[in-house]
Amino acid sequence: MSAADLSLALLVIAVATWTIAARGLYPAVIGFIAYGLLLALIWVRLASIDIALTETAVGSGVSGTLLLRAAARHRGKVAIAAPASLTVKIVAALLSAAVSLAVALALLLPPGPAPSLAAAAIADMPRVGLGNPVTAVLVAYRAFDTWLEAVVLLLALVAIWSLARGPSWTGTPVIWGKAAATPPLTLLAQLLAPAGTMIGIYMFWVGADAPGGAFQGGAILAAMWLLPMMARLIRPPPIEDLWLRRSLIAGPAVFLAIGLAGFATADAFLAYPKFYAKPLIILIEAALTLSIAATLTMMVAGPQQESEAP
Amino acid sequence: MSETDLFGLCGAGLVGLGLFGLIAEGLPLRKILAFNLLGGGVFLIFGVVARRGAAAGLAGDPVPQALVITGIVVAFSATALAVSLVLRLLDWEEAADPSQPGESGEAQS
Amino acid sequence: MNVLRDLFTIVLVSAGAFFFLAGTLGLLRFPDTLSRLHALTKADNLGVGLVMLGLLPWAGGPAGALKLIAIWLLVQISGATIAQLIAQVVAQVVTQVVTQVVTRPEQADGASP
Amino acid sequence: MIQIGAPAAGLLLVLPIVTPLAGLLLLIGWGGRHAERIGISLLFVCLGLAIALASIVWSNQAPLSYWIGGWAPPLGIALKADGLSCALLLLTSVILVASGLFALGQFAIAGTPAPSRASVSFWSLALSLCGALNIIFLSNDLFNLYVALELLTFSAVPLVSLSGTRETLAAGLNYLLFALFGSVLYLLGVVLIYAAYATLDVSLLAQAVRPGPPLWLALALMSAGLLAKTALFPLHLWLPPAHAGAPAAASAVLSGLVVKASFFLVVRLWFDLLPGGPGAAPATMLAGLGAAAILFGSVLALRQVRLKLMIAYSTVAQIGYLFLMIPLLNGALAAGTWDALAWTGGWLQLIAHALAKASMFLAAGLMAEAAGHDRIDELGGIGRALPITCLAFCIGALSLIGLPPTGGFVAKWLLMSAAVRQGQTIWALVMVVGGLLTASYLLPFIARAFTAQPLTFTAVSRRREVLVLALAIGTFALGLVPPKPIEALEIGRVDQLKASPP
Repeated sequence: MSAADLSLALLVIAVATWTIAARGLYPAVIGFIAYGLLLALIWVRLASIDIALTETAVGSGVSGTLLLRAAARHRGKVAIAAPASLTVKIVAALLSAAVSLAVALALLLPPGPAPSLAAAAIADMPRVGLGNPVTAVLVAYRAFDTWLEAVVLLLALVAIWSLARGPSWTGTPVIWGKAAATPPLTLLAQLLAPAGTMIGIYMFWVGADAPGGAFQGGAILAAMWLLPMMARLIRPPPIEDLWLRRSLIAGPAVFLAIGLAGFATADAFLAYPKFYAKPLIILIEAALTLSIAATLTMMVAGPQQESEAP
Repeated sequence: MSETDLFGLCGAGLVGLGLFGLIAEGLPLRKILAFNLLGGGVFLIFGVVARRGAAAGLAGDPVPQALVITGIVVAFSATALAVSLVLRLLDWEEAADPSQPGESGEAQS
Repeated sequence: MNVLRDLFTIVLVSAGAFFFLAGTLGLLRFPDTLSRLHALTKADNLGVGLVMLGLLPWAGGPAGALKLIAIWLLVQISGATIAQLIAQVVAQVVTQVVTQVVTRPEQADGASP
Repeated sequence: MIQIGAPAAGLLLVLPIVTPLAGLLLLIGWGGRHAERIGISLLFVCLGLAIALASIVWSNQAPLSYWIGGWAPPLGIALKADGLSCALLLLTSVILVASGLFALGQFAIAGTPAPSRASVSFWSLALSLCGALNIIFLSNDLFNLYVALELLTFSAVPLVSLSGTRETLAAGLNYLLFALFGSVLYLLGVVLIYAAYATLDVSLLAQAVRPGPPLWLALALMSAGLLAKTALFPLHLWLPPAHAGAPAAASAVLSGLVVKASFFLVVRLWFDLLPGGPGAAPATMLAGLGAAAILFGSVLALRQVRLKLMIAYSTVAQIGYLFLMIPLLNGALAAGTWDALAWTGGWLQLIAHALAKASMFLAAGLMAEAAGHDRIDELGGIGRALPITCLAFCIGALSLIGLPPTGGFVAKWLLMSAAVRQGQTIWALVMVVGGLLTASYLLPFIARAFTAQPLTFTAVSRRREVLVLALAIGTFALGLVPPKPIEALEIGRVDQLKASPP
C-alpha cells in the first residue's frame, strides 16, 4: 500500500460523502461524475484497464450526462417526495454501517490463497483465439451474459420510448430544449467528432487483444454522435427510422444468429467453430459496437416527441 | 495492509454510504445517485476479488473483471430508465405548477 | 542516458504538477468566475502539456508517443471549448443582471443584498 | 424412457429463453403494425416449447441440464430444468398467453392503423418478461440470474407506467427504486460468494459451501435483495400502487408471475445452494415475516375502497403463505428427511395463486371497463351484468380463501398437514386465520355483486369474459388433479436428501 493509494481511497470516500451530503442536486451530480473518474483511477491501480475505460465512458460519462440533464430540469421545482424523517435516517445509518462493517470484515478475513478462475480462463484461451482474457470471458465463456446485457440495454431504450407523452410509436427525440448552438460547441463538434469516431473504432478493434472492446468503443461513438446533435449540426433520427432500428438490433441479432448457428457448426449454443472463432467474434463485436453506440445515443437523447406537436 | 485490502475497505465504505443514501434520501434523483454510488462500491469489491485472484501470469482474475463490465452496463440501463421516469414526473409537476402555464398542455398522455 | 531521461521526466512532470497546483489555488482563491477560469485554463494547458512532454520518453515507441500527443490535443480542444462555454454563460448572466438593474432597479436591489 | 443427446437438450433449454427475446429484437427492428401478431404468436410458441420441455423431463423423470457454449462451469454457465422449473415455465406461458389474448386489440389508437406506443410497448415488454422469467427458472448461475432479474425489472416497471398518468409513473418509479435496492444487495452477496469459492454455479456451490459467517452474510444480503423484489412484508410498500395502476393484462402478469420469480430464487438459495437447509433461525424469521404479511396484507385489503387495490393487497398477503413452506422443509431436513407435502404444497400454492390472481385481475379489469371505475361501493350488482366474469372472480376468491375444490384448497391443506405432522402447529394456525381474513374481504364483495340492485354497466366482450373464466377453471382444475402429475414437482429433488448431511 502506498501513500498515493491511501489518498486515492480517502479522496473517493470524501467525494462520495460529498455527493450524498451536498445540499444542491447539481453539485451532487458533479460530485458523482468526479467520483466515477476517481474510481477509474482505482481500477487502473487494480490492473483492470478494461473496467477503467468502461467506468469512465459509461459509469461516469454517459450516466453523468443523463443525471446532469435531469438535475438541470429539477432546478427550482417542487420536490417529489418529502425528506425522510430523523428516525428513518437513524435506522438507515445503523443498517448501512452494519452492512458496511460486515462486508469489510468478510473481505479482510478470508485466510489462505484467494480462489480464482484465472488459470482456467487462460488454459482455454487458445480455443478462442483472443489475446485479451476479459474479452474471452465476455464473448466466449460467459457469452450468454454478454448477449443478455446487450438485450437489457436495448430493453431499457424500449422502456424509455414507452414512457413518451404521445400515443404513437413514432416521433423524434428533442435534445436540450430549443436553445441555439454556440460557436465554440460547433467548432468542438466539427473537430472532435471525426477524431473521436476513429478513437471509438480503434477501441473496439484492439479489444480482441488489448484493453478495450464493444462497450467502451460504443460509448465513445455514442458521445461522438451526440456532440454534433448538441451543437445543432445534425438532428437525432426519428425513432421509426429503419436504419436506426437496424443499427439498434444489429449487435444482439448477429450475436444470437451466430450463437444459434453454433448448434450446427460447433455442437453448442454460443460456441464458435474451430479456426473461425476469431473472425466470428470480431464480427459480433463490430455489430455490438454499432448497436451500443446507437442505443446509448438514443437513450441520452430521450423519449420521442411527435412531429405534429410544436 | 495490502492495496487490495485498502480498496476493499474503500468499497465497503462506499457500500455503506450508498445504502444510507438509497434508504434515507427523499428525492428520487438523489436515490438514483446513491444507487450509483452503491453500485460503484460493489463493483470495486469485484475488482478487489479479481486482483486477489491474480494467477497464471494474469494481473487479475478475468471472470470478475468481465462481470463488472456487464454490471456497469446494466446499472447504466437502470439509471437511464429511472431518470426518464423522473423526467416524466417532472412534466406533471410543471403541468401542476401554475407559474409555468406554457408547459401545461404537454404532460397529457 | 537513463539518468538524463529520468531527470528530464522528473523536472517536466514536477513543473506540470506545479502549474496544476497553482491553477487549483487560483480556482479556490480568486474572487469571480472569469478570473478563476483564467487561472484554471492557463494552468491546465501548461500543466497537461508539461506532463505529457515529460512522459514522452516512456511511451515505448512512436505509436505510444502519438497517442500521448493525441491525448494532449484532445484535452486542449475540449478544455478551450468548455472555458468558452462557461465564459458565455457568465457573460449572459452579467447582461441579465445589468438589464435588470437598469430596468427595475428597486427589485434588483432587493434581490442582491 | 426417452434418452436425448446434448444438442437436443440444448435446444429444449435454450429455445424457451431465446425465442421471446428474439421476438423483442424483431419488434424493435420491424415492429409497429405487426407488434400484436408477432407478440401473441411467439407467446404461443413459448407455450409449445414449455410443453415440449416438460414432457421430456416428465418422461425421463430426471432433470435436464446443458452447458452454454460447451464451457463447463465454473468457467461457463449451465442451464438446468427440473420438475419444478418445468412447471413454472408452463405456468409462465399459460398466464402470458391468457393475458396476451386478453390484451388483443386493447392498445390500438382508435381510428388509425398507426402503431400505438402502448401496443408496441406492451408486446415488447411481455416478450422480454417471458424471456427473463424463463432464464430465472432455468439458469444455474448466480450472476446470470442477476442479469435476468434486471431484465425482469426493466420489463415490469414500464408495464406499470404504461398509461403515463402521474400516479402510475410515481408507482413505477417507486417500484424501480425498490427493485434496484434489491438487485444491488443481491449483487453484493454474489461477489462475496465468488470471493470465497470462485464459482457462481449453484450445483458446484452446493458441494463447496462451508457454513460460516461469510456465507451467512452473503446469503442474508442476497435474500434481503430478493425479498424487496418479492414484496415480502415489510418491503411490500411498492406493490399495491404498482399492481393496481398497471393495465389489467399487465397486473395479471405482475401479480401472478413477476413477484414469484424472486421467491423462487430465495428457495433456490436456501435449499439448493445450501443442501442442508437454512437452519431454524433464518427459517423461522422468513416464515414469521410471511405470517406478518398474511395478517397485515389481509387487514389492509379489508380497508380498501378500490377493487384493484384490494386485489393487490391480497397479493401481499398471499405471498406470505409461500414463506410458510420454508420452516416446514427445514424442519424435515433437520430430521434427515424430505417433506414432500410441504414442498408440493408450497409450490402448488404459488401456481394456484398465480392462476387465481391473474383471473381476478383480468376480471377486475373487465368490471372496471363495464362500470368505468373500480370503486367497490358502486360495483354492487355487477354479478348480474357480467355473470361469467363474476363467476371467474368467485372461483379465484375461493382458491385464495382455501375452500374446496380449488387448487388453493389443496395447497393450503398440504401445507397445514405438513405443519401439523411436524408439530409446527403455529403455521397451520396462521393459515386458518389468514383464510378467515381473506374470506372477510372477498366474500362481502361477491355477495353484493350478486345480490345488490345493479347500476348501469356497459357491455364487455364475451370472448374476453370466457378467457377470464378459462383461467379461473384452471385454478379449479388444479384442485382435482390426481397426485401423480403433482409429484412431478419433485423431479430432481431426490438429490436433495443424498446431498444433505445424514
